[in-house]
Amino acid sequence: MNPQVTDLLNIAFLGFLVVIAIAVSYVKDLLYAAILLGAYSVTIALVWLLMSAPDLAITEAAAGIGMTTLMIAVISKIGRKVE
Amino acid sequence: MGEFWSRILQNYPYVFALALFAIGIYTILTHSNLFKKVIGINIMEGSIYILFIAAGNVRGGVAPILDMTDTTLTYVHPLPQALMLTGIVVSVSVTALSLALIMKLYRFYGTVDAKEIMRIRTEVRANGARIS
Amino acid sequence: MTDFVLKRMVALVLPFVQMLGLYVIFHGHLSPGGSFSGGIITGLSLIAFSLVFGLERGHEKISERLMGLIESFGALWYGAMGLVGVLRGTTFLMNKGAGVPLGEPGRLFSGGLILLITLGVGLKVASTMVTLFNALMEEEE
Amino acid sequence: MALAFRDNLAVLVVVALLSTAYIMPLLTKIRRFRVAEYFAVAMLGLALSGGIYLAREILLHGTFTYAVGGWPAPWGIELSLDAVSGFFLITIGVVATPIMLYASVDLIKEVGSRSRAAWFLTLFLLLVAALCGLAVTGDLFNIYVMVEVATIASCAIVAARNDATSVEATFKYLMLATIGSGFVLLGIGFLFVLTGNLNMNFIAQELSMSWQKYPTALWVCLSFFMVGFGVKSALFPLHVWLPDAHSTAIAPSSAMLSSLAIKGYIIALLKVFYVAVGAKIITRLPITDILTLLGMVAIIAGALFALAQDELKRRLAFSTISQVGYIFLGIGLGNIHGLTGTFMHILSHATTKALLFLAAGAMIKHTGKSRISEMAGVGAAMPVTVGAFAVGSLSMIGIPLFSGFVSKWQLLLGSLANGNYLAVLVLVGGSLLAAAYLLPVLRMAFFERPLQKPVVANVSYVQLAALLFLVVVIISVGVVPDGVLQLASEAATALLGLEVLP
Repeated sequence: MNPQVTDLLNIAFLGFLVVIAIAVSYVKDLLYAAILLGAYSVTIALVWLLMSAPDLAITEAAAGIGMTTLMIAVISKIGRKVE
Repeated sequence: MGEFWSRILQNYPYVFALALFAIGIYTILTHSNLFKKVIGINIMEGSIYILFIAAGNVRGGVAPILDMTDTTLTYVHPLPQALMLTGIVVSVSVTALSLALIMKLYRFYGTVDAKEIMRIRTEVRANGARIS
Repeated sequence: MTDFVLKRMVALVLPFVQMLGLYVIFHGHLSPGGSFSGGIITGLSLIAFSLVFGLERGHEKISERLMGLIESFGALWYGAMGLVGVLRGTTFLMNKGAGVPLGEPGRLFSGGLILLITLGVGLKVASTMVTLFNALMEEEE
Repeated sequence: MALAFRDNLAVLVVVALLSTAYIMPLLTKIRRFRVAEYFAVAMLGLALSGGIYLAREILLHGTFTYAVGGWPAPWGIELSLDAVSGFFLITIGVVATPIMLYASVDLIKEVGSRSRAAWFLTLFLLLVAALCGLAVTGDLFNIYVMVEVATIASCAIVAARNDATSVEATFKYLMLATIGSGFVLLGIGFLFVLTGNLNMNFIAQELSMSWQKYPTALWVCLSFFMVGFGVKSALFPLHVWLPDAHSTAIAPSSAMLSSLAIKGYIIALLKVFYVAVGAKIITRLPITDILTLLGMVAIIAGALFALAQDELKRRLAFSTISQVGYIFLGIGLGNIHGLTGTFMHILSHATTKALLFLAAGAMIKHTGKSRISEMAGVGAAMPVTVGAFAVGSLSMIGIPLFSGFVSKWQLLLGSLANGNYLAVLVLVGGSLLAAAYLLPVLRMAFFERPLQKPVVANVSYVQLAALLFLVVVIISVGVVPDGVLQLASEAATALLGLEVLP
């Protein structure tokens, strides 16, 4: 891919990461927060795909989904809403 | 545009990485909900991984998988990638441990809010009883 | 959970997910991925089974005792593979220098000990994920 | 090429401990629990003898390196075995073996269930293995991995008691420790970006040529390391997790954490500062002065906090903060005596604090009283245990003929050599404060007349043997310090570079 295009996509994804990270503070529902973490992981995986690290991209995607699953398991026990 | 800003623009991944690091630490330190603290840890560690990978990245380089047929390729630095693989493993285990601890705390206190836990603990201590 | 569609879909998809996990584990030395990511994918497929069909049926498939055994085995296997080099008079984790046949680059059965180590670690990661999930989902002790 | 036994020994120690850790769940399922515990003790003893053998080889034949997997230094992971590794391996062995022996007596009753006891054994051995790894590694990222393993293992063994307060303390510890490791990883990233290497010797070469080009970046990077390892090793303003974590855990866990886990992070800090960055650069930056200052503040503040505690284990936990101050003071002094004192204090504080926590654990458990003001008459009821506590107290204060004196004397010499008279004052004041917070315990136990005689169960002989082992180590290091002192000063010279010999 053209390096300029890669850079632009990279900036877009990194900006999206910042948006997600800020959004975590504002959501009141823990389930949403866990799903935001999943989105964070997948976006990082995309960033790494653009930075030529496919190995890491696979691992981060798998690990992020794994962590989100574990978190959802916990949320199913402790309840969703933060009062 | 000044020289400073052009340098910042060239090294944009580091800027984002440090911003994410700050947001992560802010999330850990300011939220009283233990669950969000764990998410903050993941945000913080993800930012450090971005920093490492960006340090090993070469513009126009290809992934470090050996291609025997083409010797002209420029590979990106494989070392940071191998290291961050380990880093991801570590962050998964930290997350798992903290989730297990959250479950235990929920069993003991019935809440996952740090302030609430603190309140219950001081109340119980004032009454001189022990928490089961 | 009694959702018919969910159960059918999971039953349909799971074998392929497990296949993907094993593929990623086995091709760790050739293509992106490896023991950790493949292990997580395999473990997640087992977790998905427990999530949809219930913990009891999950335990029926693989007991917790077996999971514990696999977990210890994976870690010990790594140590044993590392010691091959020491026993052959070279350093820990030595591969080619310890006289292990490396095979042809690019083929599945190449890289000497790497494939074996990856297999052990993949098993360990998969079983650890399942153990973690079970520990989190368990009712009161 | 055939390698000698001693080359493989370092990696064998770590691998043997890791394998033992993972054999534990199997062994506790098949055999009686005692078998697993004594197997663990035997493996720790083997690790100790391996450490002593390695230290002897290093003293006789000089330092050597070991390339894991046969990949040479800039590409592969390199273990570099010098006097520092030998010294810390011996410290780990000397302290971990008696703690495991002490824990073996009634572990299942302490932690509540058989499976949890099995996991305690696993995590304990993982922690020891990670600390051994920290001692021998020469690779920056390997340090990070070992630090993380040690952190997770130590968090988990704090939670082993599984009651509300200890789990809460563990969570706090885990959060702060993870922030700490985030900073450490950021620092490693900075060093990697600056030098393009992760092997510490290569980083040192690279930096010695080029550090003047970007002093600010180096300065920022070192402060990241200082904050990261400072949180983990409870340097004074960053210590908030320690009192809760160390005082709520079961006695063997507290002894292990206070005496060894913290020291592992300090060894890592020493390696990063003095091996990777190099003594020449470090002593020129103001970071050593900051460390000295923080160390002095920690000595006084930790001791004052300790004075205010009535709960015995909390007082000991705050005392750890004060003693960590001594170690950082020595690191900051940056001369041969200061660093020798640092190493000696790592050993003497490890043995002494392990002894104190184990003895306190026995006292609390067998009398059922955790407050110092309730301890009247305990001394007459359990003379050997309280006697061991007395030996620990005297060593902690720094009375001659005990190991604490040797280390504090070296630190004193180091401060005088730097002309830092404030540090001399603080050292003496710290000792006086240590006397002020430890001697009342003994006065209460031995000389106060109790209202009613405390009912005391007998301490088991195995636990007494563990305590006496530590007492013998403390006194023998205090009376004949020559061998250990030589090893410590060798380690200090290795860190400072050879031309700084006295």
